[in-house]
Amino acid sequence: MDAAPLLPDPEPYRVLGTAAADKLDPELMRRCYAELVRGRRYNAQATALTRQGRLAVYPSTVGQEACEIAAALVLEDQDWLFPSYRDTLAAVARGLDPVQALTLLRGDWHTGYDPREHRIAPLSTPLATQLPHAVGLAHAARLRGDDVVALAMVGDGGTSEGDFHEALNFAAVWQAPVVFLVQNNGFAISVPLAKQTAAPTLAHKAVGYGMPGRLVDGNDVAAMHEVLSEAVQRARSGGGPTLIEAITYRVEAHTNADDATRYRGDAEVEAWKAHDPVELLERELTTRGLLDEADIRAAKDAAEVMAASLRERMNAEPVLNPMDLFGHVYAEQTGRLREQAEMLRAELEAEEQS
Amino acid sequence: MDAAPLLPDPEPYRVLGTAAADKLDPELMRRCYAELVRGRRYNAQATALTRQGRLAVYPSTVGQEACEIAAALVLEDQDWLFPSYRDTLAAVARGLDPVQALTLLRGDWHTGYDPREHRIAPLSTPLATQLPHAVGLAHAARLRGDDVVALAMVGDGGTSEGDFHEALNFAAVWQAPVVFLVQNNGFAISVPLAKQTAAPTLAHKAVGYGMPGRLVDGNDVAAMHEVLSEAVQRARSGGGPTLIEAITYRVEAHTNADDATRYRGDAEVEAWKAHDPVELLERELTTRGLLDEADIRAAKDAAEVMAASLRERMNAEPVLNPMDLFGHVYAEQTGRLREQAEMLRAELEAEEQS
Amino acid sequence: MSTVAVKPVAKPATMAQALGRAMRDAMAEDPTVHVMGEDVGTLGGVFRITDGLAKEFGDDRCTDTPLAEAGILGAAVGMAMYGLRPVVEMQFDAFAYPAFEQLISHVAKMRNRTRGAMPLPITIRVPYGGGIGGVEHHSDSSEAYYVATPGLHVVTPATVEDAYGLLRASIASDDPVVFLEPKRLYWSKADWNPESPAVVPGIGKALVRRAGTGATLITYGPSLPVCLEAAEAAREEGWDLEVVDLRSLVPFDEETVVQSVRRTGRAVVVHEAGGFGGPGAEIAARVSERCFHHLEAPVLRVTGFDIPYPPPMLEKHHLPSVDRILDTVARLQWEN
Amino acid sequence: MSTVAVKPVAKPATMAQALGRAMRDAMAEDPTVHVMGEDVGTLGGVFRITDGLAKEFGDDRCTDTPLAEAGILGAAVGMAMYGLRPVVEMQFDAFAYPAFEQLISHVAKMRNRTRGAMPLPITIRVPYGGGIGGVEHHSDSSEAYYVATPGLHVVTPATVEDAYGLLRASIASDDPVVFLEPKRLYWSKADWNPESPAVVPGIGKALVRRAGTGATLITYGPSLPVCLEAAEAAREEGWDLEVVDLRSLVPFDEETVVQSVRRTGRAVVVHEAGGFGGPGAEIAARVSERCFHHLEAPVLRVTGFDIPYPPPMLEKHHLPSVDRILDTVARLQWEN
Ligand SMILES: Cc1ncc(C[n+]2csc(CCOP(=O)(O)OP(=O)(O)O)c2C)c(N)n1
Ligand SMILES: Cc1ncc(C[n+]2csc(CCOP(=O)(O)OP(=O)(O)O)c2C)c(N)n1
Ligand SMILES: [Mg+2]
Ligand SMILES: [Mg+2]
Repeated sequence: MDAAPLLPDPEPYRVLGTAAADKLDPELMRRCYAELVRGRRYNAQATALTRQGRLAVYPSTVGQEACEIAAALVLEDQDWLFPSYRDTLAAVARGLDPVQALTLLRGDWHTGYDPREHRIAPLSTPLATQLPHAVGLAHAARLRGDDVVALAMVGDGGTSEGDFHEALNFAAVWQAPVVFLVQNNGFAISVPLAKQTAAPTLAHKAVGYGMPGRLVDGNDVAAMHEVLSEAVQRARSGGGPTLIEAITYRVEAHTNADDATRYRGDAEVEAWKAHDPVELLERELTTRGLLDEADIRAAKDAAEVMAASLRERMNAEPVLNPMDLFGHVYAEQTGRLREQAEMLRAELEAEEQS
Repeated sequence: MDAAPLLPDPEPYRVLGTAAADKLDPELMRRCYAELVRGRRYNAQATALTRQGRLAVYPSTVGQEACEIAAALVLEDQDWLFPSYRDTLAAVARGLDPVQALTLLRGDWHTGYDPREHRIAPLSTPLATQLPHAVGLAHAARLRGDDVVALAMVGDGGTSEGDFHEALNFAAVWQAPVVFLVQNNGFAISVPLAKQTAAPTLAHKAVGYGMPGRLVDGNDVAAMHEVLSEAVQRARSGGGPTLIEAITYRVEAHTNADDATRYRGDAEVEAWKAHDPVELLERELTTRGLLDEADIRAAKDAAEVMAASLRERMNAEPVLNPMDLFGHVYAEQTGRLREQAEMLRAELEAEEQS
Repeated sequence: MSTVAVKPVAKPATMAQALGRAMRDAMAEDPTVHVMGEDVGTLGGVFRITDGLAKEFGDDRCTDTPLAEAGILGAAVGMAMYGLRPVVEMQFDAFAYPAFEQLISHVAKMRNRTRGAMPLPITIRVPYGGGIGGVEHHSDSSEAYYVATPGLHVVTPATVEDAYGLLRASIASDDPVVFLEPKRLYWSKADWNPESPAVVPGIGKALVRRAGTGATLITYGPSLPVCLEAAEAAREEGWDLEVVDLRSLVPFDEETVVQSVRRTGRAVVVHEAGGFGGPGAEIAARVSERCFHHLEAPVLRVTGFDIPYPPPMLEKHHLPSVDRILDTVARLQWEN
Repeated sequence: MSTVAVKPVAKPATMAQALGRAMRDAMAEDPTVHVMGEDVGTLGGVFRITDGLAKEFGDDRCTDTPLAEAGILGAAVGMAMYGLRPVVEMQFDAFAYPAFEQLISHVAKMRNRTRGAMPLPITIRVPYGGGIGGVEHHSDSSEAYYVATPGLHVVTPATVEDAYGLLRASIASDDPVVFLEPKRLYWSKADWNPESPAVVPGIGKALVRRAGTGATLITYGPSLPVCLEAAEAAREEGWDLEVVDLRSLVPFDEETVVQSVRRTGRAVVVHEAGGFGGPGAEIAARVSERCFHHLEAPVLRVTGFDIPYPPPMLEKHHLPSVDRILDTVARLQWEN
């Protein structure tokens, strides 16, 4: 190895509020802003749907929208996104219909969309297990000579899993075109980062695999976009994988079923609210005259339209066919499954007749 | 974290042949020498036993004796050793009867000794799985206020397993008194290090866990002893875990069943033979007048005594009681096991009578 | 000295409370008992089973670990090697799978491979089964894997009292126990006296929960209430059903089951786990063998389908229901 | 044009050779077939099954991976998502356990959770079983775990011809297949023509390997030769045994088995895996159910004991033997 990787940034990389913001691309930033506003609204709507019993569970990304949005925006159409269970917003920002993104969480079928059509892998509930998938897919695309980058998302807690380690190692050995984005939101359910790792930063883990590691302010969408773009670009041009740690914060509870007051105080949450990704960008852009009242209103309106449509469509009771339980276990049904399907069919018919 | 760990040594740490050798402890080095000679002889004898069908399989540590010996010598009586499947020599150097160390490999019972009596965990065949055990044991001892350090051994290939990652992370978070010794012998069976990792060194992996990492010449027993002692001392005094990478070489095939010519050339092997751990020490000590012909002879003689005893005792056919198959599955036999034991007993009796 | 002892009385308690109490009492009695897992400390676990333990016994006795199940179980192995009695919580059934190698290759085998020198008294608590609307990977009935692994005990309570008694017995066991907690019964209630809880002397005894003469329902864990309800409903059809609660799958209390079926002459095994290669297969095979000359009809099974666990909106079709049990009982060749 | 075609003839070949040939032919036919695992490249695998593939197809088609089974299978999942057809080698049975979470939570479920949009045509080759003097963790018969996991096919050949045919069919399958290779049959030989190898149209068909009328031995993989030998020996005792080779455990060819047992009226299931909760439980349960009125005696099982795999010096006592099969056949109530 002649290009021994360096230790990552000592401080999270920032753009907003620094001199680097002079070089912001106004168009891109306005797009980011609109997406952030939409993302925030999406989070609010989804949480509201849990209260109305329309979603079984929702892990919110309030406070983490800059990471979710940036992850979606840096990818080309042919690239793949590998979201964790929390990252429905990234999928939505990539263009997926919010209803499809939330299908799983509403108690409907496990994956609400065709992963191949959208190049979005199924939301991964078993933590970190999606990371080797991203590596394998990126590697396969490279072997086939296709221009495809995979971006895989994982939480700070997920970095403790063996699959994280194995995936990063495979990626580095294979020089696979993959970008690993760790959203360090401070907690794995109730467990704070200090109980999760003794490393100086999670980005330092890159060193042990021989890949570059970057530390970024996860609430700074400009910084996120820049660092992710660089990594995607490096992957695309044959430079191999990158590990990026985004420092952010989970402003709401783990999910609607969680009670965050059991393990953290309000002061911490309030401090992070003062470093809000939407406000950070809004302040920067308005100060620089790149965003006016009309833009803000337009973003809000578009978000409301999305929310209204989502609300309305989620209020419709989904119609599932119980017989579908047997339709996709195998390409061809086994004898045993046919028998079980017959039993259920008979039961359903009997029910109907009674 | 204020004490951010540094990148490990850029070059493997060496003592023999350097100015640092001026400060060698002659007694300790003579002991090391005797153990190295004994270890080499042990390897030769074990390999010979495979040829005679007295051992089912033997993974040799020829060329790696300095690592094996040093690992055993740096531990206090109350400390624990967690060997991998290859590390029977470390167990023998710790004082275990070679016959007991080889029981598993001869096809006899899985563990030839009482781990608690010797504070040597069972030889671990599933790679890297012994590492979390070492962490848990060290942690438990610390919780109980006992002065116990655990030293866990693993190969370069084993560092790719998820268990390696999880164990190092737990150790660092818990500040457990454990030392991880990676013997980088260049190969995992046929797979060379370059296909195993893209890291600058395996010691660099320490960075990602927030623990010190050291890179050592694994064929330099003085360097190994010093670096391991420091790490054991740090663990003992509450300073937490250390990762040590010993650069060494597997001079023989993976096991007697392996054909190393399929994946490597003679030149590489010859080059490493010129950097032999026994010769390195012998040269240093004789040059310095710390070892004379009589010492060398004494070491050889002691090794021959060990080998002769081992050979003789391994030639005796072990007597196993088939009924023991049912004796230790549970503290108390289940009904089903009693039934199966009865069946076997009847079969054995019938056999005897016929 | 002269205070009058107030005899505590039985009050309604949930299975969740009884499980927590079992750990608390075990920890109070035995300083080597350590609870560990994801979120078991400050939060008290996602199901609140370990609520209060970290407060009462400190973080070193009830420990929030890093998020890595193989690491958790592997560390527990090391702790047990040193003489502690770890009680490990796996957050959900499917999240125990990363620890599978540690479980099969070490936990289950350690006593045997050291010929008794190194037993591992580890209790592995696994919330299992469906019926709570959990999204995928949160409702697996994974008992077949554990049952097929010699060296493990597999225990599962179905009542509040058993939750306490069996968990105490499991923690006290010198062998590793996979303790399967039927998560949809966590909030089931019964009158229970936490101050003089029933002691279960050991694991491995099934119980006849309902006596009957016409057929035996053999079940465990989350399916026990369903079977009891089915047995009640069956009275209307003129069937008098016996219900056996296995309580532990390993050891399997074959005698209690065989005696029951020899008496009734008919048997149905009921569980949520998939049928093919599920625990019911062993039970049915063994009952068929040992009750061969007493059976009036083949031993039948009512199980989950042989499919990945369904989405919440369809799970009711998958789970053994009273109707499905009755339909199956009806097929027991009563005309003969 | 005028050369006379030399018809290749059958020559003795080992199962190991047939397996290697199956991969070679599949790779030659289909560029999406990729072989991967520990030591499968330069070395050709510790059993030499993949010998020559890296040389013929390059390192990218036959790849030595880092040493991490979850990573291997996880990467294969990603490759399959992209349209490749990975053939993964797990070095030994017990070393497949680290990949268990990937197998259960992803490989087995992916088609179902995406409602058919994302099938995973992955073949996972696992050398399994004992009889070769392997030290601990090298001789597990782990099929019970796979059999109890909906979404997986579980295939295991017992002959040289089937090794080729079933592996080709498995690689061609659009579903994940756990392909269990009976390692002690790797060096078994048969006359076999590699130039016109028998094609197995699909997986899921059992074969009657020996016709008989008195009782049916139901078996698979490493136990087939033992059963055939037992059937020969049984002639002396006056028993005419039929032997059914399942060839695939999932799908389970129930019809072939049931037809045989209905004809013979007696059945013994034979496998190396432990009995309790093993695959034989399902077979025995199902045969008992469906052949209820045809059975002259209970369905019996001859299996490995319910213990961790024994040390090599004791394994002969553990493995189903001809004598143990005959003893069991003798218990089939012939007097009736
Ligand atoms: C393998 C596995 N173990 C445990 C869980 C249960 N679980 C769900 S989310 C979660 C915490 C995840 O924390 P982190 O990785 O930081 O992601 P975040 O929730 O903060 O986005 C846990 C323990 C799981 N889903 N998968
Ligand atoms: C979990 C696991 N996977 C695979 C194997 C098979 N195996 C035995 S030794 C070995 C190579 C080990 O290489 P390394 O860790 O470098 O140790 P070394 O043999 O060089 O001492 C492999 C793959 C195993 N024992 N355990
Ligand atoms: Mg987090
Ligand atoms: Mg090595």
